[in-house]
Amino acid sequence: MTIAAAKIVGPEIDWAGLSPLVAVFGGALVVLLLGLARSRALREIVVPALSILTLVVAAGLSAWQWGERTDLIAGALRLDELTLILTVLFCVAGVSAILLSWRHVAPREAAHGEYHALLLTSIAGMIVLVAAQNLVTVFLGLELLSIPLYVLCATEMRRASSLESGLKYLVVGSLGSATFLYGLAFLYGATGATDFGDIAAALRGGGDLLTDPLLLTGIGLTIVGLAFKSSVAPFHQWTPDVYEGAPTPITAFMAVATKAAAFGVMLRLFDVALIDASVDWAPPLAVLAAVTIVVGNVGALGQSSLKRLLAYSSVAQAGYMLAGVVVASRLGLQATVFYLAVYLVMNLAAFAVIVAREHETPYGDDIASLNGLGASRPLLAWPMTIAMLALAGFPATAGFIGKFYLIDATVSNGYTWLAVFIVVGSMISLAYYLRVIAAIWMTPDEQIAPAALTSPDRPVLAGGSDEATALRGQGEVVAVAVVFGALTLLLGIVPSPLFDVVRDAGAAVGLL
Amino acid sequence: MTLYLSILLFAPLAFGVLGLLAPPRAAARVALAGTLLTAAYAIAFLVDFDSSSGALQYVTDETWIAELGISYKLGLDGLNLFLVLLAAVLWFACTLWASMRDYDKPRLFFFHLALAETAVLGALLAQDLALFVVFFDLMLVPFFFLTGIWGGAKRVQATIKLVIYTLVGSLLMLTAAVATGVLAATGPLDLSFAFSDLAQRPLATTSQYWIFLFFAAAFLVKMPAFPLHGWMPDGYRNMPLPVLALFSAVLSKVAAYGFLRICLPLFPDATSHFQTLMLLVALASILYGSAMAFTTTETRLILGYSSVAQLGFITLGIFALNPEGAQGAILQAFNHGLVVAPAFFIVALLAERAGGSEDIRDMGGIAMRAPALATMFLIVTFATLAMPGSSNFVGEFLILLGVFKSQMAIAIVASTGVVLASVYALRLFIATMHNRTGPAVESRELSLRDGLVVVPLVLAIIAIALYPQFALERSEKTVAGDAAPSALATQPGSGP
Amino acid sequence: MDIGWYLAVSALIFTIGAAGVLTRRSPLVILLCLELMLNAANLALIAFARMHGDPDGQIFAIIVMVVAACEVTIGLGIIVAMHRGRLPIDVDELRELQG
Amino acid sequence: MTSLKIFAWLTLLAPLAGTIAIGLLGRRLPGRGAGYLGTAALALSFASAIGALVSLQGLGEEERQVVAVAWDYANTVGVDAQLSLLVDPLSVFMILVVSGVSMLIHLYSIGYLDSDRGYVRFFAYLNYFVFSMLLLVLAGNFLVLIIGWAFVGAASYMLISFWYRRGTATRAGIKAFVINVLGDVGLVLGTFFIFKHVGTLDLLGTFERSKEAFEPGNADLTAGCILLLVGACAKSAQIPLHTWLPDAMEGPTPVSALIHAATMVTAGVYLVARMHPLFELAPTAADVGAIIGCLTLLVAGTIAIAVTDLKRVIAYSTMSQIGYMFMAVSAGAYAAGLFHLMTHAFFKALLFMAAGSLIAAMAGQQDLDKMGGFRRALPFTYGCFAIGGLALAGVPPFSGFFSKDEILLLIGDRGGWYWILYVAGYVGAFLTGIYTFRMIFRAFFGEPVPEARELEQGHLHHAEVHTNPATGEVEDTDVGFPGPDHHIAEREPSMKLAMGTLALLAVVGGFLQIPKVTHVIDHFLEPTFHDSALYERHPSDGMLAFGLVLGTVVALAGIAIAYYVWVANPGLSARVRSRLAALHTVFVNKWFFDELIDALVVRPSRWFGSFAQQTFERVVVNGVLVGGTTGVVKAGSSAVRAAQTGFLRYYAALIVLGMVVIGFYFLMAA
Repeated sequence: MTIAAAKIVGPEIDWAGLSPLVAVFGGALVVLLLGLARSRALREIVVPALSILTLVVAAGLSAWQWGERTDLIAGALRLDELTLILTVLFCVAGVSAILLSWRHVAPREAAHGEYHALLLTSIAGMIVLVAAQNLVTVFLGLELLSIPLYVLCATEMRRASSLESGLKYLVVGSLGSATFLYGLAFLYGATGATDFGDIAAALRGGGDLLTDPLLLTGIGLTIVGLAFKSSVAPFHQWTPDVYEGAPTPITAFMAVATKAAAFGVMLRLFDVALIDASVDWAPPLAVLAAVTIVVGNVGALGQSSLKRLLAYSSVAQAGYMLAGVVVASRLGLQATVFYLAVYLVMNLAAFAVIVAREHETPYGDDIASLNGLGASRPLLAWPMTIAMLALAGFPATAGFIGKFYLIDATVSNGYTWLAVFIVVGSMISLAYYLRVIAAIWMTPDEQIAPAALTSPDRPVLAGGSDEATALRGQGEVVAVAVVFGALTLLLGIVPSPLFDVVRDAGAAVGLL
Repeated sequence: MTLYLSILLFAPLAFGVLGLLAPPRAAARVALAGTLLTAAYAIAFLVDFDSSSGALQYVTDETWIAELGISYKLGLDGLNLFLVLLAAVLWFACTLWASMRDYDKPRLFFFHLALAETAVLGALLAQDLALFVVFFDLMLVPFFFLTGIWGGAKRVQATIKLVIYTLVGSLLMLTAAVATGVLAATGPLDLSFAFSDLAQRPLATTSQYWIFLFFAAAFLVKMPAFPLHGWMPDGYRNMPLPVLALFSAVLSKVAAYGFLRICLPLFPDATSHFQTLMLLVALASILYGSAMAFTTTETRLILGYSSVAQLGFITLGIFALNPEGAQGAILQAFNHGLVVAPAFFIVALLAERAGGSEDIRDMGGIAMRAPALATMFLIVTFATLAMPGSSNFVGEFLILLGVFKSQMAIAIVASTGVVLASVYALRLFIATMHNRTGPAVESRELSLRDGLVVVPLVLAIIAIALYPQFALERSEKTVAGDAAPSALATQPGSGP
Repeated sequence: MDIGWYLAVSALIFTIGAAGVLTRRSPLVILLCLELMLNAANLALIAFARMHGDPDGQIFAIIVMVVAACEVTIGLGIIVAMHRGRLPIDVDELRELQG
Repeated sequence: MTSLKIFAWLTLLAPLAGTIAIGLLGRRLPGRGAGYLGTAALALSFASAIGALVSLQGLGEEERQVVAVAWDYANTVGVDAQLSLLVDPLSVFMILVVSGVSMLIHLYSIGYLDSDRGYVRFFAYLNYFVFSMLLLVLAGNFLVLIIGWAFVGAASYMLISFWYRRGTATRAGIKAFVINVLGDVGLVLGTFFIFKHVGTLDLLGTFERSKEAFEPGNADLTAGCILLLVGACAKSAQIPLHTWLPDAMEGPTPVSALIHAATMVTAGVYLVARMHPLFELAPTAADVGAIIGCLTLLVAGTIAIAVTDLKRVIAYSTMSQIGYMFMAVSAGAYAAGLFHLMTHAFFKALLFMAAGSLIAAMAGQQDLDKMGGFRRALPFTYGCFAIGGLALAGVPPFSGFFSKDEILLLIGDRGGWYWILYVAGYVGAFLTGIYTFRMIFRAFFGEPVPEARELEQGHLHHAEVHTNPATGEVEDTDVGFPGPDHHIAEREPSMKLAMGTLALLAVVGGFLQIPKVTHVIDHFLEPTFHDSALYERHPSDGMLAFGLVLGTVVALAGIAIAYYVWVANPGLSARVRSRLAALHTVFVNKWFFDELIDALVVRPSRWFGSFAQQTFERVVVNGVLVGGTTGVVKAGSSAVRAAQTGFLRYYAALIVLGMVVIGFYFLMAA
């Protein structure tokens, strides 16, 4: 016991590693303050621009940190390629969400400052979540992610359904969180550790621990919590309602980012902390995956609201990705991450088109809003078409490669039956994806009387108040659609770059 | 390591994109140039092809997606040489046909047409299982749009039915393909889908079985074969004509080709295990297709169901599992494509003359004022019913001989299909060309414009009828040589 | 004293909370019940911390409290917004989104 | 050798060239140009056939089997199909008959179809037919044989439905074609059976290897030969595949003369003769053939007595005569059978031509009941008809007498159960006498009908409204009926010339093979049949004499009865008919073969078709396979969406439920 030993050593903090997170938080604060400014220009132009800048910087910093594999803040967070690639995905999702809401009514109603600050905070929460390797940080990240989203869903305060979705999300979400927390508590109780490494170590040793009811119940409740966040059946039911009710840009953001975050933490939790208990959690997870695939695809049939349709499709996609988690192998992890990226690209393209059409037509997000799009707006028609083909898993699109990779992973780990489920799901999904394409190219656009645009009996979901219809020429939305449409195609033909990134992520987690 | 095949493969698409950028009026001409170039290039391959070797020629082999072990490998041999030729030539013919009629959004139309050609050529040339799957599914996209946008009255339902039907098969095939690669691989690192590698790594018999069945499902739907032809009637009714001609003439053959290229070499055990089953399916297709063909009155469906029967013969030949059968199947695939396309064109011309009706009850007596058209149709008809002297007969002769050697009873039953064919083919000819003139019929002679498309094809039919050896000697080495699929060799009573 | 008792109590509280969420129609009460559930978890955490004799659990519990507070605040905010929007404060009335 | 090959190819290709030439520039040819062109092509063909004959005789006995190969047709994986001709006495004999008779019939047609709108098309088809027939008889390879076999079928189809606006014509055409395709299939399958053992498609090769490939009575060989017989029966209208031939009379009369009397229908006989090495190794099959021939000649004979359509009577007599030939070649009397084939070609073609002239005088009317008394109106036609009739009935010294009697003689000589055939043959001869002269007496004797009277005044009768004699429906006058005005031998030199020549041949044709005197045919064909065990036979003189006498008596008796019934006391036939009503019904309805086939084959397949069309397609293919799956999916969809009630607490409940279930699962696992 020397003096040196007695000296208190504060945790040494790797600021470089934290930089993306710090950037986002900082950006959030700045934006929040700027939001108070009086000048309209400052609020409506600078604030979004600044948020975008923040995210771009964060993404840049993550790219800069590429290759680092260290623990941050006394092992509370883990900095590795998995964290970084997901961070980049969140930033991309955030940027496009902001672009989509540029002229949207939601930020107007809930002042720009708050709107964007909340968005950034939620992103920060996601980063924390996927970086977390400690039960405490996991929960913290989860809530940091969720709470702002509850609000964001309800930002269109003049629209009842927006509020409704907000409240539903809040209640059901908190229920999920509570369950999750309870599960974490049991895990802690069973293993006596909150740190993933220690948990893994505890499990690695004890044979009888693997059958400890405490642990198993913990795992079970944790699964429920995460299943809820990643909208896995039967915990998916909030998804369609919330997706439909929330402002479309937020829906887009939730669809891609929340899912990525949830799967990120799943991968880390199951493939690092609980990897040795995989015999316990893999079978039920596999069943959940199968159920989800079926429920999601079947539910999407015959939906007339595009947002709802995509909500169900996102449920189905969650099922596909869950299959990647189930196999508990590096290949599975890589496939999942790969699919997450692809999924983000496909969906952003689709949602961008929906946003655009909500502004242009009185049909809101109804599938009818796409009629005759091929003739009138090729720049929107092509991205939507490509997105749908990709979601359905047609070749020469990213979706095909993603599915190929997932099936590869499942089959090579002896889950062929799950692969068959994926395929069957895709078969069913054709029915509704093709319906969308048919609407775009093969259904003539019955001319909308200009009067209809302002008619009082316009569907309440028509993208908000009257000034929404005044909005025209939404270059940034089209840009988002085109960029991600092109990306979908590109990744389908030259996927290798993405593969390299994903391989690093797999190596970082380092199983098998 | 050559670029030749890549050029052949992507020339149509390149021109298609060019057409998209060109002014609408020029789109057709650009597409036409593209297909013409491709056809010429394909013929050049035919000339240059070395028929003394059964191995792959003009091989292109590049890694595409290393992580998935997918390589961009193309090659030409006796199995696909003539199908490639068929595709290239018929695409030119159909583009020519289309270019002389006007479709709205012409740029889009010809773009999709070109994309379709690239996809089909890709599926035919691919020497990597994954690549084959990619192109095989890709084929569907342009046909989906071509039918859905420019099709007939009930086009949308028809298209969706068609695509779902066929893609169901394709997705099963996707699983099977991945499984093939993964199960054959000794570890996650040396994953490979190249046919050559897969042939070296035989699968366990049990996994061969279900994989074979998945592939079979995909191919039988695409053909279509009884009883998986549910999409066919609506699809055929609603496709725009040149598209229909291509679909029936070329795409069905890609499916048949798939059996030869994939199932026989890669899953020999399963192939011989399911031989009888497949033969029975083929037999059912022959009888059912023929029966439908001589009861339905819609010209398109008569040809459609006749194709079902013809494809049944081709399948029969493939699953005779001996060189005779395989040779016959390959030849017959080429013949049927060459015959059914002009048949569809002529039927369309007849519909134009029968006041737009495509029902044989509204036709008749056209031969009087249109002797040339009648002659063309007569030749096509005789070829369709595989009259001896036509190359189709040589094909069916070899097919039946092959089946006769492996399963005599089935061959004898199948031969009744030949008789039935004569019934429906002649019925179609007589009902349209002979008998009393139909109510709304005004007979016109074959116009120069249409003759430009039909006559060369008919001449080609006659040429191949005079010298089928031309085709046979080029495929012989691949089928009977040492490069032959193992399933062909394993059969008793195969070859001399 | 056996850890089992603590767990029993926490489980009881958790169940009560869950039951409340299921039975009550007022969002306010539902929020309270959610609080109950979180606190049940807290109790378990602290008990475990005591059992293992390391502070992580207690830290966890404190953090959870903070989070819980945030959740409620947000919840109240949304309810107020709904009240302003003349919307019924009854979760069973919120059925515009369905199907 | 080479000259022989050249002549053979020339014989074969001349008609093909004719077809193409007529087809391409026929419309530009003036007037009857197409006819002359076609006839010229045939004349060339005939000339080169004679050339072939000469150069063949120039060769030594044993090398009179020459194979001329053009190119590999389908020579792959052990299937050695070459485009090869086999030139030997048999094929040369056949090409002589075919090209010769065809040439005369072309000549006849120049006049007969003069006013038909399909004039050019007719000669294109006719030349094409001759080409096909020559290909058939010259084939040196099974595949080529099958090709020729099918080509003649196609040509016959095209010519039967030549007047394609007639429903009756097109129906008859498709009937003939389908039955012929059935024959083709039989031929193909037979080939398979044989190829399976000998491993070659070349005819000579097959014959050589068959010796060691098959022990006598080999099952596969018997099956193969019987299948070959199926092909032969379909082509030669033998029972039970004969029903197309009478309907085929829908075609123009020259077609009936050429295809359905002289040449194509005898292809079956040629086939059996050609395949004699195989049939001698499979005696069962040979006997089947003989029996079929015997049955056919009796059945056809009885029908011919009952039917009243002039052309159909001749058609049935053709069937019956071919029955003789079939019986002959199957029983090993090759030369006799082929001899009868030749003589029959002469007198039957002649009869049809005369009938054509007669029908023309009747303005397309073919019913014997409406004819009568043309003796003075059409003296030349009458003469020809009489000569043909005498030859057919087998009255010495006309050609039919010698050929028919040689057949029966040799069959009788086989002894054993062949005696039945021998007797049946003479019964048939008796029937032949009756029905032949029934025609002649009813058409040319008795009270002249109005048409005949009109003609005697030198004016040719015209129907004011042209109707289809078969159905009575009004003809489509812009195309597709025998033409507005029509031509009779008396006024058409070309027809006269053709008929005259054939009449001459019908008279003298028999002298080639007078028992004990001349054996031209025997010696000529010897090289082809050198390996036959049955070829050289010498029946006893007593039997020969008996046969000659019996043949003469039977024939004359038949004629006498015909005279007694239809000339001496008219009305007797009606009484006989009423007496034997049942028998008459059977005969006049052609022994109900059509009805039988309809019930056994046509109806079932129609039913199957409509079943597939109406029921199966809807219920199974679209109902179960498509509707079923989509139904399940749709049900699931509605279930999922029903669960999506929108009730917040409901969702919570489900979550809790799921939680409980999963927790429970894990507790179980523990």
